[in-house]
Amino acid sequence: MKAVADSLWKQVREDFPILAREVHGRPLVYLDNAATSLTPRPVLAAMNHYYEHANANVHRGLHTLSAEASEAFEQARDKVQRFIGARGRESVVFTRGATSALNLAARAWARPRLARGDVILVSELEHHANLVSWHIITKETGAKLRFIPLADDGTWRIDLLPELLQGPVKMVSVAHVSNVLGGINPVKEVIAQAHAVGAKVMIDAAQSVGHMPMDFQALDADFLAFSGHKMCGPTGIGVLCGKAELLDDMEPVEGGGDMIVHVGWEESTWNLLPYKFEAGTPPIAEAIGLGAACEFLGGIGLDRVRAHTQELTELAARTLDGMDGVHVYGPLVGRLGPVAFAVDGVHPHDVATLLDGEGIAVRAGHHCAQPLHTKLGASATARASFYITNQPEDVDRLVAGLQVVQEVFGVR
Amino acid sequence: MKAVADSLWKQVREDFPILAREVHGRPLVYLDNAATSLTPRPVLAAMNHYYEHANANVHRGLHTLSAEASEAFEQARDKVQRFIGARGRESVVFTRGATSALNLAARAWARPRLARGDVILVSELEHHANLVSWHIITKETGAKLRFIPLADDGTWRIDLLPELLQGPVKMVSVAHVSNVLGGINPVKEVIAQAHAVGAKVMIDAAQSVGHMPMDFQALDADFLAFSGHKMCGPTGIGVLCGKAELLDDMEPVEGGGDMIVHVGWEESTWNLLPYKFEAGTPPIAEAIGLGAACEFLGGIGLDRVRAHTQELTELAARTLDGMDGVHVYGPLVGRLGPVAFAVDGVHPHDVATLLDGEGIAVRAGHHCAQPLHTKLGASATARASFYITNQPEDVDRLVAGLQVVQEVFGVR
Amino acid sequence: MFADLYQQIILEHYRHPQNVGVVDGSLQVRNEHPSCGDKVLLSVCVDGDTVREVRFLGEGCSISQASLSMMTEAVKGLSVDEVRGLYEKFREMLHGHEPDEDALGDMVSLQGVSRFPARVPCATLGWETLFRALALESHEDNPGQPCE
Amino acid sequence: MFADLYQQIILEHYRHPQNVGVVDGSLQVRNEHPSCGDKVLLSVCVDGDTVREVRFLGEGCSISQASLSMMTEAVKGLSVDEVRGLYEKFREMLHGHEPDEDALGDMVSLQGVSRFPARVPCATLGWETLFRALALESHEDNPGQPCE
Ligand SMILES: Cc1ncc(COP(=O)(O)O)c(C=O)c1O
Ligand SMILES: Cc1ncc(COP(=O)(O)O)c(C=O)c1O
Repeated sequence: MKAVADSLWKQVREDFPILAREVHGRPLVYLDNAATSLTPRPVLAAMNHYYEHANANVHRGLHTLSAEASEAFEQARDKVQRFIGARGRESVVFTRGATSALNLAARAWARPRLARGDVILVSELEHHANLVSWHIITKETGAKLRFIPLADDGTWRIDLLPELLQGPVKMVSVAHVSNVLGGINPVKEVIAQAHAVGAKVMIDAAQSVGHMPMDFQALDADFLAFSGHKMCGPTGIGVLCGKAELLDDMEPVEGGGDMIVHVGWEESTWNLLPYKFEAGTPPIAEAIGLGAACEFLGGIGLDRVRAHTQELTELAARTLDGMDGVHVYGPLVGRLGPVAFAVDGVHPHDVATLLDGEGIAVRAGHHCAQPLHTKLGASATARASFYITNQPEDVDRLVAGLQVVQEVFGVR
Repeated sequence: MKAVADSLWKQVREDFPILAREVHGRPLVYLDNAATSLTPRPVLAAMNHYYEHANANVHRGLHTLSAEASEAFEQARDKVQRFIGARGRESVVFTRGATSALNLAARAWARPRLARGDVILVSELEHHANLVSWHIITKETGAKLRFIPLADDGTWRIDLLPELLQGPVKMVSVAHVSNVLGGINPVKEVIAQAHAVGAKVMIDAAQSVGHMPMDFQALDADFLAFSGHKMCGPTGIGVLCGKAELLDDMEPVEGGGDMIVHVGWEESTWNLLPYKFEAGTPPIAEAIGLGAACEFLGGIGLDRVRAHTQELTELAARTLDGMDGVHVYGPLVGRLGPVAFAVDGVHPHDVATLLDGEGIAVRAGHHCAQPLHTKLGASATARASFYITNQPEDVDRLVAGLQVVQEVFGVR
Repeated sequence: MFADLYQQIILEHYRHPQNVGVVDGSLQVRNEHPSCGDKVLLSVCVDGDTVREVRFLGEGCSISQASLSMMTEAVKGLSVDEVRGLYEKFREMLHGHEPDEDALGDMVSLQGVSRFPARVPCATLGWETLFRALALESHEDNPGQPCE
Repeated sequence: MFADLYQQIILEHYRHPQNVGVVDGSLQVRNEHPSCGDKVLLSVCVDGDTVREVRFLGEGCSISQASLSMMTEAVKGLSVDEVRGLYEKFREMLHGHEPDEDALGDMVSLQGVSRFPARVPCATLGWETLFRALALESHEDNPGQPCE
């Protein structure tokens, strides 16, 4: 097993010069991938190439630089479309990130279609992006949130779904992979059952796109949201992918250049998809960078990315949970990326700071999932999260680091 | 005069490697700065440094990379704050761009405060970003747009302002510098008069910030919107600057991580300014790049940037308007950046394509200002726009290029 | 310099466009390219399967207007299928293929457009509009009228 | 390794915090650092200008809890101005200045925090909360009660 994970890491490490960095005199072990992934050279090169050779605005220009920029920008959309298996390029709307994408669908699809008493079904493990966006909408409409509860092992009580879907459920919006518990949630089943009762389904794929193969059409979700910066792409960009007939039916949230056909003094008419939702100068370099990230990951193969990441994640979960005085939250198998854990007698912040002293970057806090932490009975957890830039040795370093933590706090 | 403009160009040209590019075998003359400016090395270096050395998410991390990223990100906010003379850093909200910033203020400040019959005053020369954003809001609220008309020379009929401000005018939202006519509009006077009748004022500063000194406090505007990519910064970022007491009073438009204090199952409470309006992972590299752009321009000196740009713009306007069969739209003096013009007998698209053949990048179309073009009686214009990356020779190249255009079309 | 794009024959059509006007009682379709402002009002008479008459009122660049002018000349008297075949050849040329000079006639002068992707929509505006008209024409509740 | 951050004296305060609890009838203020989840309920009795009693219920990392524990010990019996002066010294230390060892006592053990900007808020949570309480106390319509 280690050999497999090793080989991918060896293949890509040269693409991530930051991996050569030292932190507090120790070689960096970056275990904060769920917050943001590291960015490989080809992605930076694609963005720098735009700025250094074709630095122009898109769509509206007849000159060479603008034509080149427009082509690179639209090719990036095509790359994203193929990467996630969307039916057409008109389904791929560039946003500022996953949060913006979730909010866009909540505001433009759900808000005008919700009435007092209607239900939006989410789960107990959602990221704030998929909760607070709804809090805003429920406050405005009088609709209500309902929650898919978690079983003790941190997986969904999918058995309760038929019951949860009763009544005026208009929208189901759930995370594909939890950014804390790491479990790969059974979204296909949710989609099938939700559609059977006429609800639409949005998948928060911030932790899954770029981490495992994604086929939007086969999945049959109505909306899919994700960020560039969690999948080797740049900050400042994300995607709302939607079924074209739904997007077509939605009013834009922002108005400006590029999203119109005709602007009169008093009113305007909207452009075709996806431009209707992309008011103003888009994140051009960022889209090009995201396209390059799709190519980079596609070149590795998403099956391999997933196998590598899942192996390391499960190895880490198993190993940590086996340590005296360490407990892992969530499932030990079927886990992709994040491993949240507790060290008895040591607050997660102290864990993170002491690990940083060992050159190991983990995160501590509620990871933008306060309600989940309420459920877990912990106001904060420590989280190590894995991706293609990790190797099995990183798990050893983490274990050794945790031993130091336990020593300093005298809890061993 | 030429000497002044020459010296700045000589000073900065090495920072813009793209200026060494050839287009159709001719050295590039980039005259599309109003669409997007070129990006200097220090800005790219700042972003690359983030990705290569401190590639982490901000705010939520205790580890070294995250602390470095957070510091760079928040320092960027401070740089922007100083650059535009905002009172405090809480006034500086990062957005996706000027369009997003204008829409944010329209939706979060104006929408809940507008009733049927209320008036939003704009001018006849606005960019679509400052029109369509309002069309969406007026449709939802029943409020109305009213227009500051243009005089024949393309300047505002400021004499009509007292009359225009009568009645329930709640908001005045106007461009500081027109992206077509290039005139520097008397916004200070508008602000004073609008405040006297109790209206709030938003300045669309997409064409002025980074082109001339800006002092938000002295200006006394309520909101200011601009984009990074028009002032030597990256794509994917802009700013809404607002008076803190107004921002404080506004509800957020998007919900997610970082913008909350506490998230419960059913509702959430909002974070302090400016974070309340920055849901999710912000455009980190882009903010850092924008901060670097502020430093870059600040290093040159905004007075010099303005003098250089205005000299070239007015030289071009005067020279083109003096050519047989060429007409410049808008004022010939008090002009900063854009020079829109017509060549008799040649459609603007053909002008742009033929100039491209000469290595000269200009734009043709309505420049996201269809209503203005209706007013000008032209469905499209050609536009050359100047900035610090231009030199007086570029005006000569443009004139020679236009002579070629006239020859090809036999209109000389 | 792009002399090969702006061939004399294009400029002639631009300055003296053919078939300008509106045919009374014909099927009329408006079209516009919002990003550049090129506009056209096309009036079309179809008799059975044959395009009898096409006229246009247009506003726009030399490429769009010349292409409209050439198109109206070329399609008159053709069957709908022949129109389709001709457009296929025209499009192939615009996408860089060697033109079928016999079939395309004057339109070969637009070959240079293929090197300017941003201008291809100018050259096809008229054709797009024509096919919208023909689609309406063949539609059940055809809003057009037989030509006088 | 950050042995110098986690000095024994910090860990002792963390394991055995001083002045834990709520003073009946005192002024009580809640505070929380949302990004990390550190929480405190501080109860404060002020008598004239003197801080008579401070207790806390807290939840959080060793730095925040130890700092709270040390603060409650240090401020008891001080005047409001003295509390301000002490905090000034504490803050200076956290921002990298040489500590005033005599004035700060146990709190000197938190000097290492100055090298961890992300942890400075942990060390100041208690103090922030205390000043909120004192501001309320001095407010006209003071919602607190005199201590029993
Ligand atoms: C005057 C003006 N306002 C607003 C904008 C919109 O800026 P952006 O497209 O960067 O959002 C522009 C630029 O296109 C502009 O020139
Ligand atoms: C599951 C999940 N959803 C949504 C988000 C929000 O992504 P972003 O902050 O990039 O908008 C994240 C990441 O923080 C996440 O992990």
